[in-house]
Amino acid sequence: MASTPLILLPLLGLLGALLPAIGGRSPHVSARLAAAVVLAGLVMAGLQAPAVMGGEVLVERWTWLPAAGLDLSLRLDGLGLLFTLLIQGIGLLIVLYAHYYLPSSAPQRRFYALFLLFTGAMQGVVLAENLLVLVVFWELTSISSFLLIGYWTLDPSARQSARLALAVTGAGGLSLLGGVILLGEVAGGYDLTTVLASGDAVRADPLYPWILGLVLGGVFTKSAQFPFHFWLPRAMAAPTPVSAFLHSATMVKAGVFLLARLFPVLAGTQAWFLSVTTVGMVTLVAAAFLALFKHDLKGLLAYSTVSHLGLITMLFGMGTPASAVAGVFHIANHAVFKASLFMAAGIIEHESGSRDMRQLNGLIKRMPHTAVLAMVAAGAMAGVPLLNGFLSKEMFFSETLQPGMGGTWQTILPVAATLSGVFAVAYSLRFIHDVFFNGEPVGLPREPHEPPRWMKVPVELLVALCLLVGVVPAWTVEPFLSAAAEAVVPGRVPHFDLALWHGFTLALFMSLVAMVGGVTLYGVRRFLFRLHDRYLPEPAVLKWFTEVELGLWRVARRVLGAWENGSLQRYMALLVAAAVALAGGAFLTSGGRLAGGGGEWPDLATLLLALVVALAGAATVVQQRQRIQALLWVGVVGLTVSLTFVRFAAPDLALTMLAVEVVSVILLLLALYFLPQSSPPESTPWHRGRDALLAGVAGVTVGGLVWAAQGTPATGIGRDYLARTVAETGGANAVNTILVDYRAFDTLGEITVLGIAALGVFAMLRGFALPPARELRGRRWDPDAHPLILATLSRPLLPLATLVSLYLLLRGHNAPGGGFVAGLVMGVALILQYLASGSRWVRGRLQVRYRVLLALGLGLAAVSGMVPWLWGGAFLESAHGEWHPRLLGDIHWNTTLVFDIGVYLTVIASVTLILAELGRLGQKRIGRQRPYGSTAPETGGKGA
Amino acid sequence: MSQALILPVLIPLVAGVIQVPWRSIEPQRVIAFVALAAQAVVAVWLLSAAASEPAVFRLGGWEAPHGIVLVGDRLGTLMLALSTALAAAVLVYVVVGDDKRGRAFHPLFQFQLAGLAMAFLTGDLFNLFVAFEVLLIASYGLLLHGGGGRRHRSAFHYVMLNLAGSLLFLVALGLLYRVAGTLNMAQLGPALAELSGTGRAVAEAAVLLLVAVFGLKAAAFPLSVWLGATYGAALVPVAALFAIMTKVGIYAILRLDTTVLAGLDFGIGPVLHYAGLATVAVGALGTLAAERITDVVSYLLLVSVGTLLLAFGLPEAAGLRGGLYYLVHTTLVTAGLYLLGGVIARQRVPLDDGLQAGAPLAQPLLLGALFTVGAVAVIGLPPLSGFLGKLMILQAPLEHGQRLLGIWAALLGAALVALFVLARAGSTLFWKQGMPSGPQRTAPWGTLVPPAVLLAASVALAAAAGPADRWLAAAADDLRHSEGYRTAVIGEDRGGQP
Amino acid sequence: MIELVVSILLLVGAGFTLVGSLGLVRLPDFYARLHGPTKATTLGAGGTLLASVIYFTHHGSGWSLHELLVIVFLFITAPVSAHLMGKAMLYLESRRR
Amino acid sequence: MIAYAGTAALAMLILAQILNLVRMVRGPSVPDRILSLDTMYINTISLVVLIGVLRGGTAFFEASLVIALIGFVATVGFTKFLLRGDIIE
Amino acid sequence: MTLTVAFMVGWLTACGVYLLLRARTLPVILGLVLLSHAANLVLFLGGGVPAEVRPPLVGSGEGPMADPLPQALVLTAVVISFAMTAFVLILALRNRRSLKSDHVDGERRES
Amino acid sequence: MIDRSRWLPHPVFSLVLAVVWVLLNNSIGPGTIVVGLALGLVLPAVTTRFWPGAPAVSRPGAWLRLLGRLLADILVANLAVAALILRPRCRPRTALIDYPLTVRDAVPVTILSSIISLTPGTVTVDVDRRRRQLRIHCLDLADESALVERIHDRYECLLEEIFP
Ligand code: NA
Ligand code: NA
Repeated sequence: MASTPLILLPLLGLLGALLPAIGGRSPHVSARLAAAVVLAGLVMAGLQAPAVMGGEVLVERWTWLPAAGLDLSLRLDGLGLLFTLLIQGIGLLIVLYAHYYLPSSAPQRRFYALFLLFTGAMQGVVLAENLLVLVVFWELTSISSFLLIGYWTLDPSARQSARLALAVTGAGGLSLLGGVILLGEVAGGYDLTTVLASGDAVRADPLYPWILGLVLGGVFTKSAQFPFHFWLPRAMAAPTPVSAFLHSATMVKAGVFLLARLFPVLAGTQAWFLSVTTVGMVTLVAAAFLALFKHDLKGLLAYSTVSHLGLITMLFGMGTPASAVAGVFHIANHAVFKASLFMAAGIIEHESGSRDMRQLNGLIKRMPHTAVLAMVAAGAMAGVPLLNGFLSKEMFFSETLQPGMGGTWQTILPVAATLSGVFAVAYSLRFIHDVFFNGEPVGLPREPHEPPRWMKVPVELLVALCLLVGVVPAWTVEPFLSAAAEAVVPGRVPHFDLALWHGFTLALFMSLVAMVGGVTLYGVRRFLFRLHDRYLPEPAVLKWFTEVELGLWRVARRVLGAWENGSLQRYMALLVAAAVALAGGAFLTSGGRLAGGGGEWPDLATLLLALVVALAGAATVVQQRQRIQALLWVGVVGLTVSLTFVRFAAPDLALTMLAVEVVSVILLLLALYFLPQSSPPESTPWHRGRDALLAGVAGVTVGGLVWAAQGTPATGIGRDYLARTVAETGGANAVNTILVDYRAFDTLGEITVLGIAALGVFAMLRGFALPPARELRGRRWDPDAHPLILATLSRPLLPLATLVSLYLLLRGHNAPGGGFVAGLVMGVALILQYLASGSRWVRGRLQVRYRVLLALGLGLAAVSGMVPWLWGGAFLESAHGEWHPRLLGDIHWNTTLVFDIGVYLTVIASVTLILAELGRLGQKRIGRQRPYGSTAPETGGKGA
Repeated sequence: MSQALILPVLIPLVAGVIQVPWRSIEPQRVIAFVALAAQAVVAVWLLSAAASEPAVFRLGGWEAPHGIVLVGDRLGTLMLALSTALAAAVLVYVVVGDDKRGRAFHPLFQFQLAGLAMAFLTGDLFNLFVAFEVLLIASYGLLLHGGGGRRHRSAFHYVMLNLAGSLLFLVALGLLYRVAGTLNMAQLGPALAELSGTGRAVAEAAVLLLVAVFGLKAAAFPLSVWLGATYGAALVPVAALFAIMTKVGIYAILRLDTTVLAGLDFGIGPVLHYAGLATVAVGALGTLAAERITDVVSYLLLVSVGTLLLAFGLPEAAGLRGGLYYLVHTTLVTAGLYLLGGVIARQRVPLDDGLQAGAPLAQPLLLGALFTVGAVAVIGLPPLSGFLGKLMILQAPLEHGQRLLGIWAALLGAALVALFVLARAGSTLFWKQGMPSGPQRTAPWGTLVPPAVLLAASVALAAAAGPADRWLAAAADDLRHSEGYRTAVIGEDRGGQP
Repeated sequence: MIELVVSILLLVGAGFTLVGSLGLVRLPDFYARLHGPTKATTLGAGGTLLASVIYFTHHGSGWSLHELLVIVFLFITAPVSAHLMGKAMLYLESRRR
Repeated sequence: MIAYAGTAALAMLILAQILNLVRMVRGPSVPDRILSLDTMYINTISLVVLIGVLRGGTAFFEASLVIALIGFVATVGFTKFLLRGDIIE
Repeated sequence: MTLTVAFMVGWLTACGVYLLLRARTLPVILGLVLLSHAANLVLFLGGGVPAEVRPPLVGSGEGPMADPLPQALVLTAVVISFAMTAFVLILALRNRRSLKSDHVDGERRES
Repeated sequence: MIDRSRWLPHPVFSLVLAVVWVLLNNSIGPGTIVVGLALGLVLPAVTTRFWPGAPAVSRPGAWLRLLGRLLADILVANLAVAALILRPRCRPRTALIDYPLTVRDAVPVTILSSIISLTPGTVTVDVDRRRRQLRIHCLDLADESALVERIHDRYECLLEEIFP
């Protein structure tokens, strides 16, 4: 049984990442912390190994998001164990290696933190039992590898390569997510146990092609299969330890790992065979061919990696149990020799300052130890006997010869395999010959010599492993491989023989051909290089990528700019059109009929009102460019609408509308002083026509809906109030009792809006100065700023209006009136004083801070609502009753009066604040001359 | 106790009123923090209380539908808690200094919170209109905070569009009242169910008019045109607070679709679906086109709006459930990213948040880590909340198989675009250097903690996804079976007949 | 009797109002037209309001005199507007010259 | 009798409003239009009071009171705009 | 009767929308004013348009009274519209200064 | 000692306000009167800063005579003007005349010009306080000096009496 929870393995990396990040500034400490974390992982894996190799599958489960079928469940089986050992083992060596590789100036904390993060993510991928969990870790590897590839942040190609890698693998990850969701849906769950058991159902499902396509989208991008291979060579911009890790045991192996994982479920169909094998084969051959021409050491290794991934993919594609086992075997072998090769390349670069094989020559004399190591590893890569690469390659060759593929495949596959072998031998030979022999170095930045002792240790260990596996496979790799194979082809593990010598088989012959062909090809390399340079120049992938980035940005900006063009007219038209289309469309499609009810003829007054509204509305539109006249017409409309409320028995509304009209007129006139007096004719007839059409449609829609609605019986709950208001609130004016009793909360919100508007206006106008409209500047105004008659008569109106407003306030509960209209009347009376005598005059006499009054009013309204709490009542609950004092007669009291007083004060304060602040705007000077010459000193309300 | 439902409206309202007369900013800040602390306590309390059954408070003691009721069901209190959390983060961020860049920030902020609480808790459609106006007028003020021409232009557009939208709201309410006879949300459903013929057609028109109005608030296509410029022009903390503003529109649509229209075949699902698709597309386009990191966030916000519309436009319960989870996620993360953008901008003085190579940041590792977390969350990459939310939404249409292709294409495509753009943005902001490093100012803690906490919330939401989803599933269940809401508001005996 | 008085007052009020508005249309220049509203104000509104006083005093409970206030307010405010409108025209003409 | 007289009066007042509107349309000067609006306001008082008498209710008394008291402020605003531009100085 | 009021509302809507689509701030705001009249009327008409109806003042006479609820709602809406108009008007003034134009987008010079 | 000018600056106006309050309420209950008087006391005191130096008002007899004359003139003049408007060919002899003032205080000048405007046929269009004259527009002027004399005799004299 598992002694330690599996979850610790990925968590070690993910959370361990924090250790180097916060663990001191010293790179030594960071490196040691990182090494400790990886070592702990390796030890844990080692402890689990016996059980797993004994055939156990360790599964462990934490619930996470059951609704999505996402349990944090992990499994450790043979495949997982093999990968875990590769990840943690090679990881440990990488840490050691990186400690010597990274210059002390490099941000090492970041390196180790990201490295551990990546390790944890990769570990999660290989341990995932739940496929969604696999996707989770899969994407984490994309993110952390992005950060690792971009490690040399100041190098533009590093940044671009990182983005390219993320874009490709990220897209693949999304594709994989889709595939996994479908797979889980078809299989009835996301746990591998479930999924693996339902292979037949999955393959028979109509969704199978979708699943396969989407999953392969993830696999091919991650494992750099054609045509998504281009990101991998560019990812060589990463520090070499990163490349050594990402492109040997991890990251790119995630893709082929998934092929192995889902092999029992998805493999075995024609679609699988065709797609996977073909892609793998093309990748195998093409990348091997291209690898030969890379002058960059890491470039050669990168294309070689792509090619080997193609090989593995192809193996899985062939779909037989034996080929799958060979695939798994080659995954392990490739990881070992490729990691050591990358490290060797890193050592060479580290010591010589170059990776260019045209500069690097004859290094065997300068770093013989390293040279031997590299040569052995390269031999493994070429498939030289006695090295691990030979074994799996032999298996591969023999698999391509298996009968049962049918038809032309029987020829194509072995030919392609052999061809790739030829190229592999050639580029491996180049890696050896072109670097360590081939004359003397050319213009190296540094004189190369052997690296520090411990930097070579990781390479030595890996090369030793190549040899051990290559020579005594049965004692070393076989148990792991069988355990892994059991996971990949459960119950169908074929007999495989890891012996070095199978006799003179066709596969051996293919190996021989590859050897000879490879040597020959390398011999004529100069000719081939010339051909390659002429006909196959290196594609400038990064340049294209940045151009795509830039182009996308440009196109997007243009399209977005055309859509969101910053024109309010466009936006308004969209709003109106959307509303009309939705409402009108809904009405028409749900069978609404325009039949506005009874044949009641309109009376004269109503007809007249409609007529006036029509005329005034039209006149406003027609004269909208002459603004003062438009204001007058709007005034007519307002008056007419008020009269409509009179006609249809809404005294409170009529009253309020009339008062609001007056305030609005003053407001608009105050503003007009600062705005152009007329609008320029700027819209074309076409625009006007379009707008008129839209307006007409909007009018017809709203009017039509109103008419249709009027044809239905009126069943509103509103009439209930009429029966209840007197008994329940003591008020006879149902409109007012709704406002201050039943729906006082609306009113509270409404005065809050008014208060905020006033506050906003106040905030906007503070410290703001504006010159008058250009047409009005320098005009000779009438010298009489405060006409005598107006000033004299307006003053006694103030107490009179106060009286009226108090009357309206107090009577509101029973008759038309109430706090709002009372406040408006009072506000207008105050504004009249400003109009008649000027703001300086009024401010000298009225020491009211409107903001305080505003707060007082709002506060009073809110607090009056809270008072009922004192006796356990509800917020805004009211009480009312009769009071019979001896002399004064009957007094009907109602607590809502306090609320209404709050409304009253708020309205006074807001209206006056808004208008008075706006009125002061004209007095703030921005260096303009006196507005009316120098005459009439005695009327100097202005200026002075 | 149901009276507590009024507190989330009342506390900020009173706090704002008390703040109005103060001239100096310190007392305003103190009041703001005290009020917000109280608000947070109440919000958490209401949230926990909502787990049993919807709390109902009858204002003034008046029974619905004649009086206004506040209803604290799971959805409402969740939105309340969300807005409070956002407000807390923004408040901490803003007192470092942004609140002094204009007048009356604090009262407007409080009034905004009052309006939000009112909108989330009210059970009356007209009261919802009033709440919208309260929060809109406050938002207009906040939007202008800091001044400047760009801010003024976009604010004018925003205000004008919303004013027009409010008028449409009134038209819809008038029509609805005319044919259904009530504006109480619990009562409207049964009343609408009784309609037929022209009355029903008018009601459908009114409902879709409401969808248009709410869609404007939510920035649903094609009424999304205002969002980029408006949020881009707003001061960073204001934009962060506004992350909840689009959600008000979404909330209203959801409320309408579930509480009011539950069980009726008023099909607004297709409208939401197609609007959602287009919104995601425009959002993705905008993300690609963005030139500043806050613009990227704004358009990602648009993508999230589209995603929510897609989720809520699905007939499946799973869509609602996943959508709710995604709603919580996107609100917190978007706000966190806005604030983070603000912190980054402060360290890149001449360029601010422009996506050009600048001087190295003062705190590259910390900000870079936060940015990565935020990016992962907002793109919807695992293992953070964005992934889990999208996962549930992707799975949702599998049940019936309707609209699957559109939703998958939109969500996966938008994630790819976001990944692409944010990788570029992060690489430019944190890696690329185009200027020598100047005098470096590290960010004050007050500006760092809010984005960090908001982004950490994504981690927490992901870690606690199971319990969170169970709670949200219950909320979704409430919404799909609105009898509980109706019974709580208008009582069983009256059977919801007006 | 009361009904007759009310009816006559109503007709007189409306009649003078109509005449005022007719003047507004018929009279040849602005200043002349300015006299119209004073007609509506004085006898027009006055007549109607008096009718209302009598009507509601008769039909309601006790005296209804509050319509007199409307007349008073109109007598205070109407001359102000008339004066200001005339002044505005005067000014516009002086500016045009 | 009142009903007949009232209806006749109503017709006359409506006609008066139409005539006011004619002046509003014809202008020609801005003061003419202000005058027209002012007259409409004053005629509205009569109209409102008349409706009160016809309907037998005093519900519209407050409306007529408010027009009489503050209706002229709109006219003051318009004329001050013509005279001074800045109506609050 | 219903057609007449529906016409009123529709006409006001059309005029309002047309002005709303203009390019200068003041006409647009005037459009908003007209539209708000239309919206208020629609809300008001939620109570129906019976030809003979009394104000909703209980005990003021006989005969059917108007539905008071839409009236109360319109009152609230009127106040809110006023507040919004004031706000947006002053915002328009600020725009004119900061954008040097009264164009709604602040781009073109004023004539 | 109570400073009467502070607590009761305008006793007549206070009374007027009380009457207005009673009229507004349209009822003569004791409560209404008490409240009316209270408001009549409070409002002028509160708003007194808005009308500094308002002249003392006395002579109720003169006031009543003025009011009577005004109402009578309105009636007569209205008929005359109506006839003018209704005449088929509407060609009135309009004229602008200057009226020399003898009263000088703001309040009597205002009252006089209001009276002139209220009586049909004449409108005060401008007040020139420096030259102490009113500008009056006449709808149908026969004799300028007669009109000036009439206005002076019927109204301005009484005003001089009221506001000495
Ligand atoms: Na006159
Ligand atoms: Na006269």
